[in-house]
Amino acid sequence: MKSGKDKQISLHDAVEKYLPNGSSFSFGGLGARDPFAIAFEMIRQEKKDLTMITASGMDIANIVIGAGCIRKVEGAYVWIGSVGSGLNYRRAVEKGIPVKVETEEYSNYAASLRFLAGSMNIPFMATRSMLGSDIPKYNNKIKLMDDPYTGEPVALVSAANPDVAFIHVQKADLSGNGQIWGILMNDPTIARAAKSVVITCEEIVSTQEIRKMSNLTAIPGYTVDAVVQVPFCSHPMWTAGYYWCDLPFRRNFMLYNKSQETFEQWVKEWVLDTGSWQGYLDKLGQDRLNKLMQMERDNYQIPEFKA
Amino acid sequence: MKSGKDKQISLHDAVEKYLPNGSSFSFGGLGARDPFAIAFEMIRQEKKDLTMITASGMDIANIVIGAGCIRKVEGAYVWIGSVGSGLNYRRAVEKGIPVKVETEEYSNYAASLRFLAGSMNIPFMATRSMLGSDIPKYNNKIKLMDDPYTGEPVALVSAANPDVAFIHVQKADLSGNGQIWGILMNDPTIARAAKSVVITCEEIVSTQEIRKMSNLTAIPGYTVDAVVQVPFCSHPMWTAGYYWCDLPFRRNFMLYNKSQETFEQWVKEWVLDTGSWQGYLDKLGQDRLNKLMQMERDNYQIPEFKA
Amino acid sequence: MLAEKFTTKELMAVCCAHEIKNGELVFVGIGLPMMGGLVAAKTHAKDSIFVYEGGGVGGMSRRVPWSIADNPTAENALMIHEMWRLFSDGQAGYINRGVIGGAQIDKFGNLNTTAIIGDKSYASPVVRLPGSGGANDIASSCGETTIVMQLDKGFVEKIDFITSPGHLTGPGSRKKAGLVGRGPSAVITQKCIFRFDEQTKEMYLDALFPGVTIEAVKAQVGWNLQISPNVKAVVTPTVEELEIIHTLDPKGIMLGAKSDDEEDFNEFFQLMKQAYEAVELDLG
Amino acid sequence: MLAEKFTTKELMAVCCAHEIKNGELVFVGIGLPMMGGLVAAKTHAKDSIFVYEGGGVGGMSRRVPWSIADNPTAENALMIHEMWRLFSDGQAGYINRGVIGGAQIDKFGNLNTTAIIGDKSYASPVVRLPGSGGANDIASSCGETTIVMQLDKGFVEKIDFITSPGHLTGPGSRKKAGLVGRGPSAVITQKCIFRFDEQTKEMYLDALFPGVTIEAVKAQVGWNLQISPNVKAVVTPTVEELEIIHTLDPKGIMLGAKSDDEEDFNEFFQLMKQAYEAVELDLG
Repeated sequence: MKSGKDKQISLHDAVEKYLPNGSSFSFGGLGARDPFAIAFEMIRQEKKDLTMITASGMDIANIVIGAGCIRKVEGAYVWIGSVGSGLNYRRAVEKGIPVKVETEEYSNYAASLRFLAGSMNIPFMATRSMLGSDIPKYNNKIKLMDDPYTGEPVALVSAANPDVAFIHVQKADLSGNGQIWGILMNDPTIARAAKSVVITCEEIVSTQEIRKMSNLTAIPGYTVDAVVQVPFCSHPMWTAGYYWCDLPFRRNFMLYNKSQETFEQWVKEWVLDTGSWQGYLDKLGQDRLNKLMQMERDNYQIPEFKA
Repeated sequence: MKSGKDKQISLHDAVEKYLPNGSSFSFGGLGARDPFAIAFEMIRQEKKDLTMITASGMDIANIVIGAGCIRKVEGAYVWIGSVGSGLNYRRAVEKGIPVKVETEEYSNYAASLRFLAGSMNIPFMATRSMLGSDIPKYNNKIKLMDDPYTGEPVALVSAANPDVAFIHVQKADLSGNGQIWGILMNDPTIARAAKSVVITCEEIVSTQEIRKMSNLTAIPGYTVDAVVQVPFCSHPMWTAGYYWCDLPFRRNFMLYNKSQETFEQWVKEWVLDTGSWQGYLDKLGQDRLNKLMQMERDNYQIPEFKA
Repeated sequence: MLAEKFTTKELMAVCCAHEIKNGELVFVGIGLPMMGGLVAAKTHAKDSIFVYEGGGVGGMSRRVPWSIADNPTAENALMIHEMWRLFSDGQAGYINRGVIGGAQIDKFGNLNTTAIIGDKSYASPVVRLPGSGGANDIASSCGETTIVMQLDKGFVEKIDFITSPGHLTGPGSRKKAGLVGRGPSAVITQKCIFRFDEQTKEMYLDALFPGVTIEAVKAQVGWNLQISPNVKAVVTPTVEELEIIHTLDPKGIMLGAKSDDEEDFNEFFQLMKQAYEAVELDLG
Repeated sequence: MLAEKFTTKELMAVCCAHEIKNGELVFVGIGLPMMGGLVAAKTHAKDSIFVYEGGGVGGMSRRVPWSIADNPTAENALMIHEMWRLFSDGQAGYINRGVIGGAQIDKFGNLNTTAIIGDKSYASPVVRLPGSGGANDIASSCGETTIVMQLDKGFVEKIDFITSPGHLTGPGSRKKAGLVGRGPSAVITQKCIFRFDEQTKEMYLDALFPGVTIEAVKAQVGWNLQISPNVKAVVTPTVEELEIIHTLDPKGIMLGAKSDDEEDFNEFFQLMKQAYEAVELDLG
């Protein structure tokens, strides 16, 4: 296991140490718990030639693609959901702006199964998805075979073991035991599949607090290399029990990502000139952050236990 | 999905309807949450020619084997743990007393993966367990193959889809959404793999109660056919938050299962003459049940949430 | 009682609602399909449960999700799964229906959401689209699929990339390919509803929206479209259905109202707060 | 300070404890191995975490488990997994050590817990044993395994059934078979400790319990046993280690004390209650 009573490091060091240029990585979350603070740090450190392994990616994926960090996407979807189009991804794939991006195409389930196989240390996983479609035609890592038991056709996908996974959780202890409320995506599985794991969290809690609700620990500390406490780490997205999605911020981003030039203005303003995640939060302002928190907690609060 | 707002039926009907002679079944739990009330009902209804699909089975497995219900075990282990030997299983396999039992041999992990494959509706799952051992030599349903990606050897096990699974949980709503505290075994997976699912529970709760802690629902109601409320369903084993293991009862059973004759005396006294699960609990006495509950709750109580 | 006035989007949402049967477990996308689900859940499909790709099952919220894994998708949920587990449940046959869309469709209901390749290549296409997301999985394994998409130049003889399987090349081809689900049963557009012939598995025009002609539909379809011998008029929204829509989405955001101006955060805060404070949840 | 008096079981438990290194994730069985784990956790291996096959990881209880999935195995746990997930974590290399036993063993540390076949058949053996349980998986994939078993007629040239792989047929054979873990490193018996030669992968006598001779050990082993050129005396328990054992298990139940009489429930209740009320937990 990855042993250690205190695995805290800084946001800067987490990205510098675990994400060398040319490596592969995964983000936890999707729409909720996306680790934006990590993505911004990647941009500040001018990371490049990275492979992003994912099921679906939204705003955060487009931003690191637009910033030129990514060479390859192994995944199923890059867009901005119902908020808008994935213009950074489009420019990168269609025209190589700012960097040509190659896609290794899967479905969400197939991409998830690659993490599951990776987490189990088995070389492949079978599925009945993608049969009959053109996805295997354009991705020769998907192998079609006849099941040796029944003779039925199945598709095989290979294990994914990203070099590092960055996973944001609500609460973690110093060893990296992480507890998640709300959507999980594939995060418990990705934590096991990745060679290194960096946990960001809204709050550091005692190990005793973790033990109170053993059935809720989603990320085992024994898979975790580093822990970074980063409040509001997922802004402008959601984190259940902590803050609501900042939809105006996302929609305004859509105005800027219409061209590479205006996108880069946005990056300068929000990522580079702010200097740090704290600088970014300061620019947003405490009143805005408080309101996002209020909007969330008016609707959902992490249950507290009676003593 | 298996739809229905109220899936309650009686213990008698659950066993009669979902477990015809000759069918295959799985028990949830192991040591904790074993559905003894179901096992006793199987014996009262003189079920036979059943196939038990399991990872490991302890007291409950020995009892249904000793009662002659079982023809075949597909699994990894039948014994009584550290409390004693699996004498019923030994007699059945070695000498066909009372009925010859065949074993389809796996490891715990391989048996678990069969449920996982079954739950996913894929025909097989790969593992690196059992390689080099004699288990595949005596079980031709385990197929050895070279991984098409790396050429490394792996073992394949086929999906398990028992005709019915009986799973005991602490709390369930009337649709069968079940929440579990403490050990899970493979129960969330078995519920999906089984063709029919009967949930027994200590308490029926409202659906609103289930929604309070969505991340804790282990058994999806959409996999469940029937719900039976059976307090103390796992006696003499444990149920977290409800009762301690009745070790003297288990040890005394060990004195009786030394021969088929004394085992049958035990069955007559505790299963047949008591007439029903309530009759069995009455024979144990409320004071004993209260003490088992106290011993558990002095140590562990299911966390209650603040309003 | 049928309503007299409604928008095309509202009609589409209600058509989508009418596809959903009571007691179904339904994979529902964001926007119009979700509104269809919400209408169904409050009218004829009270025992149906709605699931999102992010893993939330049966969530109930005073808030509207903007993506398939937003907090509201998991709020007050019956359960929350990892994504692989939810799709596994789909592959195992537990999910009765999925609602998906596409940029291109052919007469067998095969969908393209990967790339408009045109005269270029898959690696550098004319238009890169999002990719499958979960659509391929839903189209492969759910009991049946309802397709919601614009009737426009995307209705073509041959799509550039089969992202999500419809009836592939016709009768028997899904089974031969090894697919679990029965495939698409309806295509809801802004002009009409198409269904699939039981024998040929080919799409045919089944029902027209008010004021739309058969010829207007044929003009948009890139193959020789089959027409039902009894083309119906679609069932239009009831007053009750419209009321549900207007209560849940007073500003029409779910059905696609967008702004191109810089938005003010404090206005957003007030708007959202008023909206969720006006909703009362019945958690059953 | 070394203790002057101890039982053989206590010595075995302490030998088991000494195998466990600090910072390991350890699969621990019930009884003697668990006592070894508890001693290690309170002395030199404070950062080690103990897991049970039932899925409990790092449980802390005032109570003693009697099987691998009892309530105490999950109480105050760091996390609780499904069984398939826990063994997957083992297969992925996260679990550093497993402690297992066997009815038969050969010189390469291969173990039989399936059946003593003798002159009969696998289907109707002389003695049916429990089967693998999780032992095969632990022996296959954990970083290394510690074997705890009685030195008796089970030490044979050829075992009847390889349930759990040791070093199979010698050097390189585990890798060739495709196994992940490094295999057994020690066999702790009631008379001595065996280890495995790095080159030949064959078991050799490494250390003797007090009062046991090399000849006494050889007499029990069914093959030509290799002997270390420097056979050591085992490190015996310290006073501190014995105190830990006596505090946790005042009645010796964990180390195997059994009763053949009908047991009284109320006595059991009083005994257990006194035992758990005497323990104070430090949940860190």
